[in-house]
Amino acid sequence: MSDIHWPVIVILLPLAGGVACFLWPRRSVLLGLLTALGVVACVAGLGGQVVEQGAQRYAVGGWGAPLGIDLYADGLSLLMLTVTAVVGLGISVYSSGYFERARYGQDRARHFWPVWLFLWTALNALFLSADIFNLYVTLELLGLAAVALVALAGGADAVSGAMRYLLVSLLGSLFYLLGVALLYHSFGSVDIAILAQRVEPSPAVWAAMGLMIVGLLLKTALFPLHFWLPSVHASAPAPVSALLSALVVKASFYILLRLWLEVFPFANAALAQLLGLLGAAAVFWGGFQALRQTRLKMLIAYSTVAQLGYLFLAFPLASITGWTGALYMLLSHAAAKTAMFMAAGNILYFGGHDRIADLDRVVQRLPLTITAFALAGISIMGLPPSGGFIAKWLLLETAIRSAQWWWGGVLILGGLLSAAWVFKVVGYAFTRSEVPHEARAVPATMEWTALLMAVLAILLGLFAPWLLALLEIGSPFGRENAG
Amino acid sequence: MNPAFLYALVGVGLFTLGLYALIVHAHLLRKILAINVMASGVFLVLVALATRTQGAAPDPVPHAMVITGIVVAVSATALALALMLRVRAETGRAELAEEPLE
Amino acid sequence: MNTVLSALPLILAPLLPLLLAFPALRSRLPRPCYIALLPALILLIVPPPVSIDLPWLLLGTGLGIDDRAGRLLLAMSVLVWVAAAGLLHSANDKPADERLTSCFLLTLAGHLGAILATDLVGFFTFSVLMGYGFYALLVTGGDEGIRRAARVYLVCLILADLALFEALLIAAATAKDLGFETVRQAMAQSASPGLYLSMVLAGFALKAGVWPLHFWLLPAFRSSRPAVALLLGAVPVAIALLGLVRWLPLGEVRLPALGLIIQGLGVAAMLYAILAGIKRTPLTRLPACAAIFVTGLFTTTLGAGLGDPAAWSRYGNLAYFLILLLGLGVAALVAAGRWLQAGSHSPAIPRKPVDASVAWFERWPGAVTRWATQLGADTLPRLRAAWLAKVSGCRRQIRAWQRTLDSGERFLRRWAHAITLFLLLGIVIVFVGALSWVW
Amino acid sequence: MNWGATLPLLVLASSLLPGLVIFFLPEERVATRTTLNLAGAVLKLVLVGVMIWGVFHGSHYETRLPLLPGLDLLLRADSLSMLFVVLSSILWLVTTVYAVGYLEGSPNRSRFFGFFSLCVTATVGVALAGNLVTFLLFYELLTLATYPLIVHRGTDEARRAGRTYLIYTVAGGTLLLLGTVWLYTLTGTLDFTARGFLSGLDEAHHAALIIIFVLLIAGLGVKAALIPLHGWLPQAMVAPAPVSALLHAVAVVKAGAFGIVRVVYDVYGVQFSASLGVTLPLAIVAAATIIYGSMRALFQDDLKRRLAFSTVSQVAYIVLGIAIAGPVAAVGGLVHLVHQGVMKITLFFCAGNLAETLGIHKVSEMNGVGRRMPWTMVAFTVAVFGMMGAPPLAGFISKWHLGLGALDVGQGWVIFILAGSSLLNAAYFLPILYAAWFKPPPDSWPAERSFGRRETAWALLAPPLVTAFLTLALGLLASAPFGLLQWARFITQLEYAP
Repeated sequence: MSDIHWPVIVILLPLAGGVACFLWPRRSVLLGLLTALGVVACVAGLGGQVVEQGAQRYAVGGWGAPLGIDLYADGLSLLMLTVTAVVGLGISVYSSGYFERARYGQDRARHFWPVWLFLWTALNALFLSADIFNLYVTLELLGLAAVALVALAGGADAVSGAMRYLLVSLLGSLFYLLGVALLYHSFGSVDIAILAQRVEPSPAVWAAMGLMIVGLLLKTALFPLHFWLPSVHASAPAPVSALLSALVVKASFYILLRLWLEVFPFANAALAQLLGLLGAAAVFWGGFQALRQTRLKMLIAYSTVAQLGYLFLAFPLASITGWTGALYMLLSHAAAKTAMFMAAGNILYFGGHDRIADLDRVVQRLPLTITAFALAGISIMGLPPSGGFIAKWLLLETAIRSAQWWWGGVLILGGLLSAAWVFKVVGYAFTRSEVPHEARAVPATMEWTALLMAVLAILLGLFAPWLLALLEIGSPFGRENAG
Repeated sequence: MNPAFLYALVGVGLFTLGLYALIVHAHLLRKILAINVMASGVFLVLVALATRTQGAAPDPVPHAMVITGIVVAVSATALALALMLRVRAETGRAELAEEPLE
Repeated sequence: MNTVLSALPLILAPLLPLLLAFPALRSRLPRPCYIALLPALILLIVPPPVSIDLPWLLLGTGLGIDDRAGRLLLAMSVLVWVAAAGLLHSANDKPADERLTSCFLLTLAGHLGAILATDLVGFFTFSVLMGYGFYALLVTGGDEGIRRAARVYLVCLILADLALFEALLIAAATAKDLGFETVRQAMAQSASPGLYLSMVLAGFALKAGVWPLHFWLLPAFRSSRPAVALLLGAVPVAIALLGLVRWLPLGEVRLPALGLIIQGLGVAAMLYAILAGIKRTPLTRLPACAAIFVTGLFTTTLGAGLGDPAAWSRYGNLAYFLILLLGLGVAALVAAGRWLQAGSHSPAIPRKPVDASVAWFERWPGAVTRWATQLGADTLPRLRAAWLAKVSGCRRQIRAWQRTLDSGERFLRRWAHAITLFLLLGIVIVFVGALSWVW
Repeated sequence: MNWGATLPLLVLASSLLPGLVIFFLPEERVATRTTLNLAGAVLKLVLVGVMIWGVFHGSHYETRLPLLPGLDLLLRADSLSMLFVVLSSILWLVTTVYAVGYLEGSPNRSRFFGFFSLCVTATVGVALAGNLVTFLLFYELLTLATYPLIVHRGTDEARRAGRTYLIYTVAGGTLLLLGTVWLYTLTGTLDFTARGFLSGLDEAHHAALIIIFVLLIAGLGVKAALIPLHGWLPQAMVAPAPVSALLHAVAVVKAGAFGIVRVVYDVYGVQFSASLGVTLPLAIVAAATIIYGSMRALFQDDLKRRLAFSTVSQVAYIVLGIAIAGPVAAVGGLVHLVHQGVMKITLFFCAGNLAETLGIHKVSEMNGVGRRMPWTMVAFTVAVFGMMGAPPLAGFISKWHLGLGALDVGQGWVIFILAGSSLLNAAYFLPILYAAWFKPPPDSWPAERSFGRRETAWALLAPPLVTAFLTLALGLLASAPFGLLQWARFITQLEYAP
């Protein structure tokens, strides 16, 4: 087992699946699901390898670092791959129900599967890339696939959203690429490991850092660059929204994290504080806006803005616990937000609208869905026992340990804000409404997938030591002496 | 101040110009063009900075990058144009409407 | 075997009436009121001393009857209760009332228990039971006048129980257990028995209706049914006086000043009773005046005892005698009054509503309630309202903030602005970087 | 896995699993649901019995699950937790019977009983929690499980109450979290230890410890309804009667009070908290709550609201007993934890019976109700006298120890608080009794339901009678060997023995 080239397989398998779906559209659902299962198995295989042998570096075609393409898998990559695999599997199952029905015609279903598998390919490649140019390519691929998926919903909103998203995405990538150019010029390599050895502060590096960070922040939709996110996430089809919120925005955060940790270790504290401050602003802004929304999907999208803010609180804290906390937040948010968008999708599917004020008639006939929403909400609020709680705990602990308690305050208040909007929605499950409502039955797969994803978000709170040990492989955050 | 650096500065200039156009123009076609201009700027910078030391042969790797970049940019432009047509078909205008705040 | 046999009536004396108080348990019994008295009657003929320890009960308590005084008291009680039971349902105008019987039996249980108790907690427990039972007995089927009296009695009762509870706590904190004798010793040796003494005095004075706290006694006598009036002396008043004797460290302490004050009060009470008795003499008033008079006499004795331990050890038994006298005398007077009145159909009870005849000091229970009502109902919500007003101010502010947020979001939605603002930063970095790189 | 590690989990599972199954039961399968409920409740009682037996014979029941590196989820049966576990499992059984009778024929019962079981699971979890983070977990779970119960009726009023409840409790939970994390960063451990684990800490941290104490107590005080954090409790009265009973007697309010006991005893340690100077302010807050709650109760015409304010007042006794910082008062506080539960649940059961049988919701409608429903009102009367602290009922034992304990450590002012509270208790409870027993009944009741010869359904009548009997028994048999009082003394000895 140990000599199988899992990293390559993990990238090639969804690609092959995507091509197959493209070639045999009639079988696309079956092919897609099989591919999803296969990818999960392969990621598990890679995981086994990494756990046994430590961080893996794999030179594609045997060319090696400076010239060829290297793939690198350590705990961080593995964790991202795992999240992608699990969420991806969930979304695949969900989509098999979602796109099968009359509303989204055979046509759309045919388009969905290949594009989604390409997107998965891009994600896997991104998390395994060991050099910054490769990261650019995969990021761009990811962006294009995501845009295509958003446009899939059809209608003015979705298409405009997709267009907006495309422009923003390209813009961000170009910023990033400019930074890559400057870095390459300075140090003659794009390999992260080599850069990490050679890099030293110089104006060019500062410039590159500024450009890359700006580009990535734009893609990660950190406040105030989040302006594009809510409408895009709200107008896309439900599984796509889930995908965007759970995985796509996280990809650019992952790149940012890698660069920050390895290429720009000298980044000064002021910048970190600035990022933290923006994160805090995002938490409040997103939270308040979420509370004020009248439509469910917009609300969830704004909550994504807020949750992304949490991730940036780790920058000023800058210690292993802090990073782990942010990563854990990322994990649990991925699971929880997937569940939430799926739940919202079910509600839309069932009732044909997602106006919060008229939710009661719908949600009371979809108990599993509202349960999924509530469970996911628990994780988002950071109540125990959930992944969100573990993340909040770790971040809070770091904040207090490093005597920067105000970041802890942000966490706490942000949690209260999310509690407010979660219960605003969940409260409708308990009203008395006897108005009959035209409804379409929701396929059981859709309801159960949403519920399972939500349960996963909760269970993340109980398996933290195991996942944290996984994250330590190859010590992506350095040894404990920074914090 | 060598020519390579000059090229690089021009590239940055193109990038900025493109950014300005992207922001200022409402019409989608202009926006797409602006993005393309920006991309060209970046590629110019990449190519120009390939000469790392005075007089030596330029490094080939950035050129390979540029080629990759161009491929990406072409496909992105294609997608963008297709989307623009869809936007026009759906809204009747090739512009992004300002969304009402709900 | 003998102890078991003697302990059985001891336990049953309060327990049987308690059980029979449940209507279901006595529905098949003929004359439950008399049956309930049987164990007490048996107890009278069991040779002394009889006692039983119940360490598992409550805080550890016991029952017993050891001295002659206790026996006499028990005998007096049985006599009075038999008489009352006879009168209870003979009232010509009322069918047998189940509730009345229940209250009667509850009070009986408390009464017998209090006499038999060997420690403070037991005494307290039973006297509380007796107190509330008697309140119910008073109020059942009574008219407005009796209800008013009962209300005052109730307030006195609650206050008295509170005071006694405090006294009990102090005693428990001072003495190692709560037997009457132990507490008496401990209190005599205690450095500061003042609080204990005043609590006990106040508590039992309220319960007994000692002058000037007698205001519920008069209307109670005036308008309650004969059976209840018969019990008035023997039940609440006599037991309260008994409590004084049992709880106070009499014969152990010397407190001349306190003794003198109490003696003064006693004398004043006697004077009041004589004057009241002479001045207006409807026959129903006579027992009340007699009760007040005997209580005054008792108080005087008590004061003397507190002032001079030697005197108490000599004349202490007088106090028991007075209690007996009170119980029997009041009962006899009521019975006599009833016999005398038997012919005249009108009870001639002036059914006055609450009026000026109620002295100011009699109105204080109502005043306290009113005051508390105002304090709670007006002040607290008003505070809250003031606070809420502040909060709603905050709310307005929050709304203003939200509007600001909205416009901010709208501003950002014009993404041109957002990018320009923010990405200019990037450009500046690029140029600054590039330029400094040239240098 | 050995028995000692499994039993605490089983105790939790005995209500969790039936709860989860019940969620998926169709509405009309009443028999299955009731069987599941009762089976779970009885099974839990049996398991708890086994546990007590084991604890008494020196067995250790401890389950550890790693939560984070260096931090475990810990379930542990110690003497203090057993106190609360026993209370909740007994009262759960009673309340289940009552709830089955109360909700007969109403909609959404599967949902109700599902959350009901979750609620008890959380309560038992709170009781068994062996460290602060586990406590926090179940404490929050309790918040979440009770919210659906409060809004169960789905009216606007219920939703408002639910919202208020959430605002208070979620904020409280947050404070608790903050305090917990802070504490963890200072000590690196959160396991409850008799006499606390903080006294060894450096002097320099004492200021921080005081702030943490305030945070923790504020977080717990929300559920324990200490003023000024009590606002949610009277509003939560819109919930169905069994929920109110559970809320007030067993679950929410008690969890808060129990948490305060835990924090003072097993986190800080009484001596250490006293030396930090935090117990006296806590005692003052508790005393103020006692008086304030009673004062507010005086003027509520709504019966359940009156009872709610009475809870505010009574629960503070527990806190007061702990905060007086003396062994005897502590016994009083601990036994009151149980006593208040038993008495208050009786009152709420009776209030529910009145509402369900006669449609009576207000005190002013209760005239002569004692004649129509004598057994219910007997139970009510017993509980009322218990609340007032009349001997020989349970409340007397609590008050007795509280007062004695206060004198013991030279805090005489407390007995005046107790006296004032008793007085107010009498003032707001006795008029009810007077009206019920001595005023003539009206010609017709607001909404009467007929139950044949009985005054109401058996399932509604038996629970209050059982708990009223318990009220009496707990008072009468307080000093019996293996009685509650012994147990509480044993707990306090752990804390105070030299």
